[in-house]
Amino acid sequence: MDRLKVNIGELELQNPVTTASGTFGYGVEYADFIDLNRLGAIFVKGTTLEPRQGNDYPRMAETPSGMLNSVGLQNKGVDYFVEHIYPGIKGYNTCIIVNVSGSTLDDYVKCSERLADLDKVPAIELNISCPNIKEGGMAFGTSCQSAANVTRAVRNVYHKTLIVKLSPNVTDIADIARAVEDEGADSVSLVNTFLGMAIDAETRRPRLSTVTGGLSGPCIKPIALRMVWQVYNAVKIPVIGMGGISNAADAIEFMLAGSTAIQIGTYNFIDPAVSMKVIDGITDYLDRHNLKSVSEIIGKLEV
Amino acid sequence: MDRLKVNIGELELQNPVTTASGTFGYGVEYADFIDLNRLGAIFVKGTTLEPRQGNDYPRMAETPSGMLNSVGLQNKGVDYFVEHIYPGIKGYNTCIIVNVSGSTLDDYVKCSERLADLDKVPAIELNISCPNIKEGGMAFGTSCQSAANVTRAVRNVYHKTLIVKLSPNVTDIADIARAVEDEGADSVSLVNTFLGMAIDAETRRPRLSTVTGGLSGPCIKPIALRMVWQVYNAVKIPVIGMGGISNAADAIEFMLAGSTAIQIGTYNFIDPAVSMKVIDGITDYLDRHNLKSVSEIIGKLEV
Amino acid sequence: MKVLDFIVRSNEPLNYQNNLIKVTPADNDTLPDMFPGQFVQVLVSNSGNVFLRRPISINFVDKEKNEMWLLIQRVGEGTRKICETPAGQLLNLIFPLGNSFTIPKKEGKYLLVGGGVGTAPMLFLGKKLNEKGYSPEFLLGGRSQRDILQLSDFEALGTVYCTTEDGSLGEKGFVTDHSVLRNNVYDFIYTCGPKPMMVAVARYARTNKTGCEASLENLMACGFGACLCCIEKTTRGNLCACTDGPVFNINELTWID
Amino acid sequence: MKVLDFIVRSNEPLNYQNNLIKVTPADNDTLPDMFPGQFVQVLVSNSGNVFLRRPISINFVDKEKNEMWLLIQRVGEGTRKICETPAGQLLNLIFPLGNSFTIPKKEGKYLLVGGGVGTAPMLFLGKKLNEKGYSPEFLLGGRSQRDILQLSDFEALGTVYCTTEDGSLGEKGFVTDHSVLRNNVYDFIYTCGPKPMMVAVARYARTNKTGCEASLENLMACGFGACLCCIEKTTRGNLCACTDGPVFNINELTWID
Ligand SMILES: Cc1cc2nc3c(=O)[nH]c(=O)nc-3n(C[C@H](O)[C@H](O)[C@H](O)COP(=O)(O)OP(=O)(O)OC[C@H]3O[C@@H](n4cnc5c(N)ncnc54)[C@H](O)[C@@H]3O)c2cc1C
Ligand SMILES: Cc1cc2nc3c(=O)[nH]c(=O)nc-3n(C[C@H](O)[C@H](O)[C@H](O)COP(=O)(O)OP(=O)(O)OC[C@H]3O[C@@H](n4cnc5c(N)ncnc54)[C@H](O)[C@@H]3O)c2cc1C
Ligand SMILES: Cc1cc2nc3c(=O)[nH]c(=O)nc-3n(C[C@H](O)[C@H](O)[C@H](O)COP(=O)(O)O)c2cc1C
Ligand SMILES: Cc1cc2nc3c(=O)[nH]c(=O)nc-3n(C[C@H](O)[C@H](O)[C@H](O)COP(=O)(O)O)c2cc1C
Ligand code: FES
Ligand code: FES
Repeated sequence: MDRLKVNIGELELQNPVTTASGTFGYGVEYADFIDLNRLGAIFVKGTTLEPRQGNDYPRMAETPSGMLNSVGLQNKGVDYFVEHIYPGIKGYNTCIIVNVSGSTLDDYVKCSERLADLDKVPAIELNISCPNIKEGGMAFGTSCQSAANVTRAVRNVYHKTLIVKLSPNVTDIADIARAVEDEGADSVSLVNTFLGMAIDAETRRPRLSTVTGGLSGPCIKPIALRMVWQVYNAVKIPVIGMGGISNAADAIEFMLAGSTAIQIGTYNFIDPAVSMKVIDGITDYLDRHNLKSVSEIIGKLEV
Repeated sequence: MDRLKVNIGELELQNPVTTASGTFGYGVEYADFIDLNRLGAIFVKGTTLEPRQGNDYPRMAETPSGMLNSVGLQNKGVDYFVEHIYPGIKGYNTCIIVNVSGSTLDDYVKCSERLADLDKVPAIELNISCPNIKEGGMAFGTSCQSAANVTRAVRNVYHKTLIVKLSPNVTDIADIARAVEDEGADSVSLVNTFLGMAIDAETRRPRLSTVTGGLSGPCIKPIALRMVWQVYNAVKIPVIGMGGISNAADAIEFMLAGSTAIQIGTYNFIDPAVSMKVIDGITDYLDRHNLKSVSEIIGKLEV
Repeated sequence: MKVLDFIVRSNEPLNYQNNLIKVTPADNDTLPDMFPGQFVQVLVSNSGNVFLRRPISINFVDKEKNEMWLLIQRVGEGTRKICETPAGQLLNLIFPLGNSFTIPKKEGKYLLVGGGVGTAPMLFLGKKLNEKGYSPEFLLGGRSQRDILQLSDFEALGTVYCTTEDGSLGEKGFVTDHSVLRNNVYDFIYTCGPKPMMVAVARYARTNKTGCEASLENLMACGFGACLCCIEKTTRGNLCACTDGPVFNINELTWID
Repeated sequence: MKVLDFIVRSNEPLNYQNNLIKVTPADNDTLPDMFPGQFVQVLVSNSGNVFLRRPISINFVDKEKNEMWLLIQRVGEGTRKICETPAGQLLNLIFPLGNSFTIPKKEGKYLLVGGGVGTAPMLFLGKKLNEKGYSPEFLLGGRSQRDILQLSDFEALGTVYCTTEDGSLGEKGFVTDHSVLRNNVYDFIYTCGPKPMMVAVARYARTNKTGCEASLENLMACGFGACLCCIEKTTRGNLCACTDGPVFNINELTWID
């Protein structure tokens, strides 16, 4: 299985197939469906310094080939994670990567510091792109300046692999990617959800309690793929691509466009075993195309 | 039928249902399917100063609930339009609005001047958001400065109703809308297509000759709707909304979010008679909800 | 929990808007133990407009035939397309999902109140109570006679009371108007149906100091606790209707008042 | 051009990957005049992955029965789902679309060359030539015997030559290897099939100074001239394969060389 191995910063993933934060709980939710230890990595739920109740119901609206969510980072806070959740999941034979979210720069820094001590958390993903919280969140990810600031601050205190997750709600995502690369990020992951909205024509009301929410699923794939391609051509650090991946062909497209690893998010809800099928599908693809390893696909789009 | 009337600048449209540029040819392509005279307006094909061959084949890729195109403004130029096409369509009993595209500021100005003389073209739509041409196009629509510049230049020579069509590929579309409003645009229309990409995993090649293209169809609806809502709350001029509209409920959602009129694009390919169904559906909605006129829905989202 | 293909054994319209679909595992696997109140997530693979799975209660489990029943009301594209699946075709389900109604330890006076398609889980629950040797009573409500579903199945399990809004069957009015509620004191009430009905039933229960569980139909994306979209605000904070529910004790719910 | 619901009268698999679907207008309208080379745009309403319509040639028009035939090869989700439409169900079509093959004014030696499912429009064309009193000859190619479709229908209209890559029917090889091409001089050749085949046929025609028309299968979004996605680079500039085509005289095409 060495042919599937990829590296992100100091991490070696057994394969490029990982699951996206906020769509995969802490992994345990999927333990009945798949062998978690086969995953390249698990990006666990968005974690904040303080506990958060999240937004009001309704938090979800179905859209053509996708969905909007406005969960708003419901989680019990980093202390609870460290004390109560981490012990239960640290035995997984895959990388546990924590998605760190916040409202202020200080939140990010403190939360990251707290996670730095955890042996079995070899990396964090800095979520500067959550569209569902009132303060901070996406705002950090929509200007080079603020993206650079938060990356620099966290880089100062966090010395393991630092992945920064980018927002697609920007004019030039490559610019932002370069800004966080310059501040020492080991990798960028993209995309987070697109800011969207749904209305119930009959009641004249928004379908989400928060009016707007984050769009994910196959509908966003073409835009996400384009952004991965742009970012891959702009930075030297490895790119982790995502946005609407629902099968192995999608995953390979993201890798051809320059993703060293990929994340599967929303489609886990439709098929909780999709990640296993994607791993198998990539192996099958390598076989059919007589390729030795995934490095022969990453960024190998023929333009 | 007065209850469906809406005003855009100096224009009075008999109803808010219009068809989007580049998806409706010059109207004649649909003459077999619908009564063109029932439309609120027809936004005809993107027209440039000089003839353009457009991009190479393939120009199209299907995506989840949508499609990418990279037609690249194939058209015979404004002179040909004025001399050969306009005479054939000026008899329509609906507004003919020409979509003006260009690579340089001068292109836009000259093309608009040429159209200003046409009696039966009461308005133009300035396309500063086409992602499919190498120079100009979308670049004009992604910064406030350049959007303002081209609007000002055209406003100086064009004294009928001026609609500026915005690009969704920006961090803050409301900012751009305010910038063109400040320069005297009578209305903004949004959204143009999202820059996207598709790859054939088997051949490892992009599906479009131009690598990237413009994404349209129901997949973009949630993002487009959010942008319309943001722009409606930012400007005083009427907003023309579009992006994935495929039925009357979609149209009403765009109107609730603040669209005075709506455009239907890609869905005309799936159902060439969809525009008529949307007009009928809006009337039916007004009846069911005991509303006197569409003004009781425009911007009336209850948040 | 499993993701599994089921074969549709039969699919019968019960009235103008409800179908009863009986399914069995395509690989002939024996159905696992399942409990009343639990639900399945149905994949809708024959529609261009449906993306997410649709949650549907387990209406009944026929152990002998290794069949599970789904009672479905066509309210939109998803339920319509599920109802269009003919016998012999496959339905992909994630199952069994959610918690379940509390089965009392000893005999008592138990009332199962269902409105519209909310009667679906009540048949399975009635069966379980019946198997325990209890004598459940059923109170079923609908707009009209034709909206009262599976009446004879319910009658086989216990006494059935009905209300219809037009009076075409049983007493005229809403379930909570039925005289049986005035003339009896129950030990426990179970309810599932439209929100306004459940609110009324819950208030009745609270007024009468009767224990009561309600099964909620919150919007769901995953159905198994991964997305946090289906939350219900409770006295214990935001809980997932799909894993902590769909069955909640009314004392935990905040929407009764 | 019209958008119309058709009822599927019959849907028969012809082999492992091709179905013949016969449809008639659902409203019993009489089919309008249609011409060989024209096509329809089929709405795929039973799939979550197909958004655009799928272009399919008119395989045959049975005036008496008011039926149109569609010959479909399952290559992806769209064609697969179309082939899953059972008799009695509806297919929504936009039709008739495109130009058509040129019907010669007088008798001559005409060869109709089809490869794979590219034989679809050739049946209708053969019928028209036959009705004119001409004696069209057919050259059909496929990978194997089972890939040669509607053989008896073709034989009813004229002489049929076959090639198969494995030699299981007719001569072994590609259509352009067939001896009939060496031993005859044709007045006009019509062709439809995979691009490499059409290139070979067109080169043969050009070498022999024989007139030739080819029917192209460019990717299409609308099918009726509105989107400009289906363009073919020709000696007359970029033309729409859906309205200026799908039939082009090979002299206009740039891909022969
Ligand atoms: C735990 C659970 C058990 C259920 N059991 C059954 C059952 O046994 N039989 C049955 O017929 N239905 C049941 N439902 C409701 C069923 O899931 C919805 O009716 C269905 O999802 C609607 O999908 P649609 O595509 O047909 O309608 P849509 O087009 O999605 O919506 C049509 C209408 O239904 C409403 N709706 C959509 N989704 C839900 C939902 N999850 N819950 C409630 N309303 C919704 C929408 O707001 C809209 O008003 C259950 C729901 C839950 C959560
Ligand atoms: C004018 C015209 C007439 C046609 N007549 C017939 C016919 O009579 N019978 C028949 O079976 N097919 C015909 N085709 C081809 C048919 O349209 C495609 O096979 C079909 O669109 C593929 O859709 P899909 O969803 O099954 O495959 P997809 O999943 O979309 O694609 C599967 C494969 O088919 C290729 N493909 C997709 N669309 C087309 C297309 N429009 N043309 C060629 N290849 C395509 C893809 O590149 C891919 O390799 C015709 C095409 C045109 C343009
Ligand atoms: C319900 C839900 C919750 C999410 N929560 C988070 C989160 O906490 N942190 C984060 O960085 N991204 C979050 N995301 C975004 C996903 O990780 C992913 O970036 C996005 O959904 C795009 O991928 P997909 O199309 O495969 O889902 C969430 C997405 C969904 C659908
Ligand atoms: C094939 C195609 C060609 C288009 N050409 C133009 C154009 O020339 N000028 C323009 O302003 N927009 C053009 N557009 C964008 C549409 O007018 C519209 O903004 C977009 O498609 C979103 O609406 P929809 O989702 O309803 O299609 C084109 C879109 C498509 C699909
Ligand atoms: S539906 Fe996803 S957590 Fe309940
Ligand atoms: S397919 Fe749209 S113009 Fe030909």
